[in-house]
Amino acid sequence: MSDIADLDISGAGSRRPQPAVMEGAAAPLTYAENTWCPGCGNFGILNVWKTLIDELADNGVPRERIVVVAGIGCHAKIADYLNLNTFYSLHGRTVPVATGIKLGNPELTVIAHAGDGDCYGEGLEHMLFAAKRNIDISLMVHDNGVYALTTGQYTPTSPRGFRGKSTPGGSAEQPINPLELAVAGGATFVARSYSRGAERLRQTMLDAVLHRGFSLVDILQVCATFNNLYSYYNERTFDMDDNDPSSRTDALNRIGEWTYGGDGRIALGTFYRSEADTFDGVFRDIDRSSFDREAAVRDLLARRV
Amino acid sequence: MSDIADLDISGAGSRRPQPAVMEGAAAPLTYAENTWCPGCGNFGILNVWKTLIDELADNGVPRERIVVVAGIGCHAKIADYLNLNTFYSLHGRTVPVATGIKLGNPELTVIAHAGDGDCYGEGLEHMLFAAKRNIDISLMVHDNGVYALTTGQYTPTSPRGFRGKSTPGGSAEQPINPLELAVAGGATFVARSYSRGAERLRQTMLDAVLHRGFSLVDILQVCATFNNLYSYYNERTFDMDDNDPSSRTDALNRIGEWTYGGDGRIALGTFYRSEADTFDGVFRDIDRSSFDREAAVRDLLARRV
Amino acid sequence: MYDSFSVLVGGKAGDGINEAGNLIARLMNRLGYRVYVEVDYPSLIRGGHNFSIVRCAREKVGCRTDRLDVVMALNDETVERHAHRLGGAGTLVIDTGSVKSVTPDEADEGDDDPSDESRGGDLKAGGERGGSGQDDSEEGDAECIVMGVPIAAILKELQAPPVMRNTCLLGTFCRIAGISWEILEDTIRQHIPRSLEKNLEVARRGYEATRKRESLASLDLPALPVMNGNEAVGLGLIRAGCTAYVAYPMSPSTGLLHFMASVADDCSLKVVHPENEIAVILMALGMAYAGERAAVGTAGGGFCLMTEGVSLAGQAELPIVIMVAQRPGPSTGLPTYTTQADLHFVLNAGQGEFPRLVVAPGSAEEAYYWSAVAMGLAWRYQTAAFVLADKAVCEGSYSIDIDALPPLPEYDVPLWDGVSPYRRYARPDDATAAGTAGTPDDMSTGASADAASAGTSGESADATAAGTATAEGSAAPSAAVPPGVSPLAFPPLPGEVVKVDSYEHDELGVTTEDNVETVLMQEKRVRKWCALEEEIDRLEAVKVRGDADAPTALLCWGSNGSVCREVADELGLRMVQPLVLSPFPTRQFEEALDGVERLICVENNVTGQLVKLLRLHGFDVDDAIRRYDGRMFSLEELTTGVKEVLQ
Amino acid sequence: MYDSFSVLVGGKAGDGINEAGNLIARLMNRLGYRVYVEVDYPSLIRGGHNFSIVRCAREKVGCRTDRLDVVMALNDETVERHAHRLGGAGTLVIDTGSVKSVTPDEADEGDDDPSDESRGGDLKAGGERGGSGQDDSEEGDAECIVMGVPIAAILKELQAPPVMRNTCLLGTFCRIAGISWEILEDTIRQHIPRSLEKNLEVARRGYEATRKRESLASLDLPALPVMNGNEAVGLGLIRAGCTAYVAYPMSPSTGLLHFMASVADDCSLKVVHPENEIAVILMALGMAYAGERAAVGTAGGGFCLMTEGVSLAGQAELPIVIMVAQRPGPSTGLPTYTTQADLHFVLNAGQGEFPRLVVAPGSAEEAYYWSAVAMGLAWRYQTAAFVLADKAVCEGSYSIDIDALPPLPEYDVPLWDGVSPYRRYARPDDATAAGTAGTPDDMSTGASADAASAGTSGESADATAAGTATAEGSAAPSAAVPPGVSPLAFPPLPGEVVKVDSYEHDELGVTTEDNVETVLMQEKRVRKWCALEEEIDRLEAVKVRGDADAPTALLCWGSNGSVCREVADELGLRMVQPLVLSPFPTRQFEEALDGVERLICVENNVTGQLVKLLRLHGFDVDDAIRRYDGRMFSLEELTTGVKEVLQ
Ligand SMILES: Cc1ncc(C[n+]2csc(CCOP(=O)(O)OP(=O)(O)O)c2C)c(N)n1
Ligand SMILES: Cc1ncc(C[n+]2csc(CCOP(=O)(O)OP(=O)(O)O)c2C)c(N)n1
Ligand code: SF4
Ligand code: SF4
Ligand SMILES: [Mg+2]
Ligand SMILES: [Mg+2]
Repeated sequence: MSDIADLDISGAGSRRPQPAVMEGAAAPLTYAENTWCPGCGNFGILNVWKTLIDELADNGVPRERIVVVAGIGCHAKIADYLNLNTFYSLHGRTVPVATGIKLGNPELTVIAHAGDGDCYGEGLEHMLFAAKRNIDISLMVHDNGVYALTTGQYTPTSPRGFRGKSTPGGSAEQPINPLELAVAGGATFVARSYSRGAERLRQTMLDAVLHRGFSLVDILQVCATFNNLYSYYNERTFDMDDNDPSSRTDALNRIGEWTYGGDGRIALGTFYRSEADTFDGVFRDIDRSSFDREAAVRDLLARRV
Repeated sequence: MSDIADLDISGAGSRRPQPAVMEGAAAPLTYAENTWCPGCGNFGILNVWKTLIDELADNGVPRERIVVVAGIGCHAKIADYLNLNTFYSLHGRTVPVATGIKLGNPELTVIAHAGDGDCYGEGLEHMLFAAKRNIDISLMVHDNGVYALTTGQYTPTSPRGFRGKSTPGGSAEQPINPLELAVAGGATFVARSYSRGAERLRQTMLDAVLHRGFSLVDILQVCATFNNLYSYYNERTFDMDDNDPSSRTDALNRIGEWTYGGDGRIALGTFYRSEADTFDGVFRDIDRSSFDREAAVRDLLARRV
Repeated sequence: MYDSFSVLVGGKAGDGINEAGNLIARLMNRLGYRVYVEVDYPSLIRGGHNFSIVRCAREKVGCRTDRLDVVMALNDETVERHAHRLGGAGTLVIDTGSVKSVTPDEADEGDDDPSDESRGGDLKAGGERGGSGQDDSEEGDAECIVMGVPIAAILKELQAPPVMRNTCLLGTFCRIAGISWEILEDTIRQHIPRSLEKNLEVARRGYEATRKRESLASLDLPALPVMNGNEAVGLGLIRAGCTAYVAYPMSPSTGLLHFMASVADDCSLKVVHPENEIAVILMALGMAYAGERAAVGTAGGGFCLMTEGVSLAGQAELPIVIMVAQRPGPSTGLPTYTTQADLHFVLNAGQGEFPRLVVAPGSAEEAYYWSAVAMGLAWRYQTAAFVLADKAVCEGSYSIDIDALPPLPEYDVPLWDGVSPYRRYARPDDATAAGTAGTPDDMSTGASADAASAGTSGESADATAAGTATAEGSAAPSAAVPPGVSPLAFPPLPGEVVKVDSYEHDELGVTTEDNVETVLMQEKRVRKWCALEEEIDRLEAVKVRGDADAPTALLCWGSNGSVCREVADELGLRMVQPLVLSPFPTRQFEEALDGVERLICVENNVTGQLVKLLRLHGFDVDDAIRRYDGRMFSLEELTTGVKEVLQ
Repeated sequence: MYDSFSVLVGGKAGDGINEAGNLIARLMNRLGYRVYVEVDYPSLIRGGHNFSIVRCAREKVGCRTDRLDVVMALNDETVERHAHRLGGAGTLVIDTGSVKSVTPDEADEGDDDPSDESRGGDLKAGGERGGSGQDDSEEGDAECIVMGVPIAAILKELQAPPVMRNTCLLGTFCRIAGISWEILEDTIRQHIPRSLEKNLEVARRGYEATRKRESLASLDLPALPVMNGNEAVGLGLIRAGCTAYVAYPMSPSTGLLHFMASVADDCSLKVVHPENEIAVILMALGMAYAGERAAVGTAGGGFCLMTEGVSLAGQAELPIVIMVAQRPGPSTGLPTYTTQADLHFVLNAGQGEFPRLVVAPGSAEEAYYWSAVAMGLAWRYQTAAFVLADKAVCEGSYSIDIDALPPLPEYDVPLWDGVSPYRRYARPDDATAAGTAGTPDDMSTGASADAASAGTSGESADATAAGTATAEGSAAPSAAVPPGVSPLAFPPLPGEVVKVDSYEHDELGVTTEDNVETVLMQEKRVRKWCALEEEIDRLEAVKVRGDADAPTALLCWGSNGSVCREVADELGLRMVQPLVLSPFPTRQFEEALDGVERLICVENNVTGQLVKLLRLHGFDVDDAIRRYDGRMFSLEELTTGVKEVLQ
């Protein structure tokens, strides 16, 4: 008798659900039913992916080399929808997972989709360490200023006074500026985009993915249900065309113009971009072809006689 | 029969060790034997405390209102040594503990002593959220650029190339600049000091503790055993006297002059200081004197009929 | 005895199904019925199939029936999945604007005579139409009456917002159930006070769109509050002195955070939602150090991040209440469904050995009572106390009657006398304990070779470890300082210091690595644990219902309490439900099983976690009935299952 | 049989006591002795009392004796605490520069004749001088010979750095032990190659400062490597294909990180030390997804932070090896001491139910072997495998002979065939399994009422769950795909996708909340678990030593394996040690206990964690001997303890 579960667990096979049929390897999306709310900004991001796959292929990244990592939240459903390699991970932990995948196989192109609660809240430290290491992954943050999947609480980028279900009297905290933190942390590519405006978003995401090193794109993604900021963003956003992304000072100044709340104008585009060694580079040279484990073990033992 | 431990656990009383005798309530230190290495920079910090206690009393903070929180590491032994209220907490978690104490009783003056591995590594996110909230606690980081108690590995402020036991070939990562991160995160008091130079350190620690809001003092604390930087620091440190701590831009510029490694000169003193609402302020007004729990429960129930 | 009436409201996520169910429940409640609402929804905000089942009865109930009396469908999927559960006399109400798969039966509007007048106050017993799954659509269409309400058209005509769909549904329901307009109006006045006139207008149109099918009479029972388990936990905590609640949202515990935040001002509560669960528990422990009675709540993955804090509470002897709301795992699993698969994780979480209390309530009433007990005992024993809930309890709504509960025990917190030098970890009872047994020499190393046999004969541990306090204060045991417990004090304390420490420490709270001191502190913690074991024996830690003398017993924990009680009543069995799972109430459990020849354990997990816990305490189970698809047992499913086992 | 010779080196933290002990061990090793080194030090870098006990014997040993032959004291505390353990013929060596409490006996230097010539190759048995604690100073001074070496003066004179103190000590030891200068020189050449000439000079002065007291002859046994458990775990992992090690430092697991980092270049290892333990396990799981064989290591508090990742490994079916090194808790506890108090935490960590392997090695050899097995099985079954170690094993040094071990099993990893569409969570065996038993209708809800009785009769679970694979491939069982296991593949995979998911998911890895799919996946994981249970039965999962027919058995796990074996040999008892704790090797354990009338369980914890595990699997223990002060049992202590129990 097995001690594990004193049950007969073998009878279910005949009721096995038929797996839904995939449209084929070339389709951008799986059969998974999309359950985002009508008007959700996540659609804008998903739509960009449909063209991004081919564009990446044109830029030397065939789709089988792409790996998408997602956290947990509304944003993260993108992992189910994309017909790509995906790792649907934990709330707050996209970055270490993406880092591990890149270190495991530096030939992969690893893109993490995270939520603002996810990646600026639960696991903020990981983003800063990815920046510090300049690991060659891209982080796309679906920044909707709310914990959407848990039905509406303030996040680190919600403005002071935000009335969520955990702060019915209004949040007492100032929002963080994730872009400033990323630059301070050492990120080599820092941009902001908007879930509306496919062309702009596509270009920024493409640039971020092709950038060698850690890249962050803070995407103002509107949550239509719990934090509908379309008109706020529509009024305030504009495309930067006069900035110098190679200047850290310039970048910090532009980043400081809008602090995730209040009345400033909201610049979109790439604030900062620089070149530096990547952490995954350290592991690129490892060649195991001639490595004999038995011999290595005996050799290490011999040194300890 | 008890199911908990099927043992007789009652026989030890007679071998009960005699507790060491305290020197009395006024002594700054407990009976705990000091086990820091000769030459350790932690002594400098502990020594400041001996006078700080009285100075704080002079400034309206009687010693019984002081609570010191420590992480885990060499630095943290200060909790055993100080004859004050202390909470010797977990590695990386001084900040949430200190925050909780302050929220629990806003009349207490809460000071966290953390290590660089502790608070810039294991639990970096907490420091940034303390800054964001501007919770009125002070964070003293014993920044020795090494995990000392675990016998010498690189930390977030170790320079690239640092050969610790986990990076025998040299660390591949750039150090963070914790002061820049703190300012970016919203801290309202940011300073750097040095474990040598008691008067300077005393003044900075005093200012930090008396500051209303979150304050960070990054203390260059030399680990004599695993990272002896005395001569490096002695050559490079100087007291700032020309900076404007009320200017965020000025602060960031000065903070950027030395990036935890390399040949820059190292400014000591207070880089940044501003006033803002504190998070603990939200809870100051709670008055429970007339609160009748039974009545409150019945009232809440009545609303749900 | 459990004759009941069941209404299902189904639609898409985002349709407000949950609220509709709750409104119906409140209405039935006003008629004196006892209600239970089960909510079933996937982890998404819009789309996907949601439904709420409201069951009403004369007696308190806590599970759904498969057999339904009314189904209110806001989408085709509801019809497809649930209509076949209606009996011939049942009513299917469809929103004609969104349901296309069926059409309303010929409506002779105005005919208000129900076909079955006898129904009022004399509900049909469920259970005739057993079935294996609530969304099993194989039984073919039911032959029931279909009624249509053009909700969208009504709202449009009245220029009412979409949220008023529920008001319309409520009106429709009242007419069908034969509930008077006055009662409906009253309910709306209390529970939907905003835009009252408009709501009444919408309700009226819903009311008028259908006709009477039943005559649910008012019962002569007082109306009870309806509350879900999350809210009841909050209420119990507040009652027992909770002053702070700290949490990070996570299904199915989020409702407790929302509840506490919503009542914070009224209840002098400090409610904080920090950056993550690590911060949650450490902030709460910081608060406890400062003297605040803090609680936290979370679910599986969030609890993982709290385990280091749990162990800290054990070593530092800081009181804290932790609600863990179970949802199916592993990992993210099924966030909005139910399970009972985290029992052993909670029992063993955190490194090292230290006392912990684990209570597992199975209804809103039990959630209230046992959460209050958890808070009291966490503080009396200065350690972690868990309220181990499951989604079914947290998000199920129950009629709650706190006056039917035994009076809440008032637990003293041993406080410092203010005189002797303060030592946070004083062991005043070392000397007492030393008199009893054991040789000093064994104990100096913590090796207790000779005590070992005592362990198996099982006498001395009891007599010594837990015995000291009761001997001194047996009249009012909870007023004496329990063995192993050090008196508490909080800063500021002029002339004294309060030191807590995560390292092993001496009585003052200064770190030590001394072997004798270590042994003494390990034993101090075990002494507290044994005292806690004694303490819980003074409560009804094991509940026995049904036929208390029956030789066959259904055994369960948590949310299965209600369904098992009902099945036991129906089949003449005994029902045994431990409410406290750690320290395990061995004596009471033994008593509860007295005369039992066959023990059937009902659980929502695959490996049999209660079975394993019992084996650990020397009890064997004969049969097991388990479900592990994230759904609760219905009354009929469990009845059938038990009958099969008994055949 | 276990006649042995014990040397203690003691001094302050920072004196290099650990290294001194290791050098002596290596030297003895060259003479053909089997050695064991126990290190005892507090959690601080300087100051505080450290000591190392080197025990040498003809047979492999793994515990200290209380009785010492030579004590080498670098401070007064060493004399005070340990000198009384010396027999009359023992030698106390003091550094005359730092030890002031005793003075050397009149030294007739140059007299090289030991008082006890017979000693060489015929060591005295330890155990005559039982005692209760290694730092118990009550027995008064021993009457031994005291010899002085002016270490500081020697170093100063030769202008040698302070680290050469150890070389000086080594020289002194050799002379006392009667070991020839040639062997000493040889050892120094290999192990202290830097500043060789200076070291030899210093050693020579240490050698000449004392005189011969013993004549430890060379044995005609081959010299074996000496390794601590941490290193042996690393070696086993590397042997079994480990390509990445990720860790955050934490005693007592830090040594494994240092070892892996030091051999990374030679062994094509990716060694990463990230920001915290959460990042550690998630990076490792990311690596596993990409095809790297990753391992991680930690201790109590760090493991707490990994539990969410453990559960993720369970749901996502990602392979990972986790070394958990036990140290006394709760919380920070005693970081540098030993315990066995995290067993149930590790067995149950992480929400939900999923397979896990837990092995508990008790020596360097076992650490090597079982870490390799853990890596193999983690990958074969795509789940978390734990190496549950304790400080005594991790930091104790042992003679290791991998050729004396059974050959390492080579575990196949079921890989995708490259042909059929790739589904990360394919369940090819659903159909097979379905044929065996159970009605579809029960299973559609996961309610298995009728299967319940099978659980207690205990037949069908075995036959079905674990039976499918062996039926197909019984000749070479480990080559077939085990039940519940889906073939692995890694990106890039042209034309296919690899999806892993922390939610419940379908075969492709797309999230589902469907109840049938949930049941199937829960059962898939249980099937893997049962198959793993079969798999471990093919190994020597329960070790029996001592007198295998004796009716009295000592039962233990982890580091107590060695001391129990020795006591069993000495007292004519049986010794039983389960090496695998999950899935529990019930069959082998039953066999191991065949004929046992009295079972005595020896553990380093207070609540009896192995006793509880056994109870869970239906076994009862008669007596328990426990130690919970953070220290190991010495041979004499345990012998006395067992004798007392047996009286
Ligand atoms: C450790 C942990 N804590 C909490 C949760 C519950 N949870 C799931 S999604 C979510 C919020 C997601 O917010 P965000 O990251 O902003 O994503 P969004 O839904 O807004 O896209 C939370 C708190 C979880 N899954 N894991
Ligand atoms: C969760 C956890 N991980 C790891 C450790 C082990 N640990 C104890 S101290 C320490 C390093 C301390 O370094 P730092 O914070 O820089 O303090 P220092 O010793 O340098 O003062 C570590 C990693 C721990 N106690 N808890
Ligand atoms: S809740 Fe908000 S973020 Fe989530 S799907 Fe709906 S609109 Fe999008
Ligand atoms: S190891 Fe370094 S930080 Fe620690 S006590 Fe010694 S000198 Fe100080
Ligand atoms: Mg969000
Ligand atoms: Mg440090």
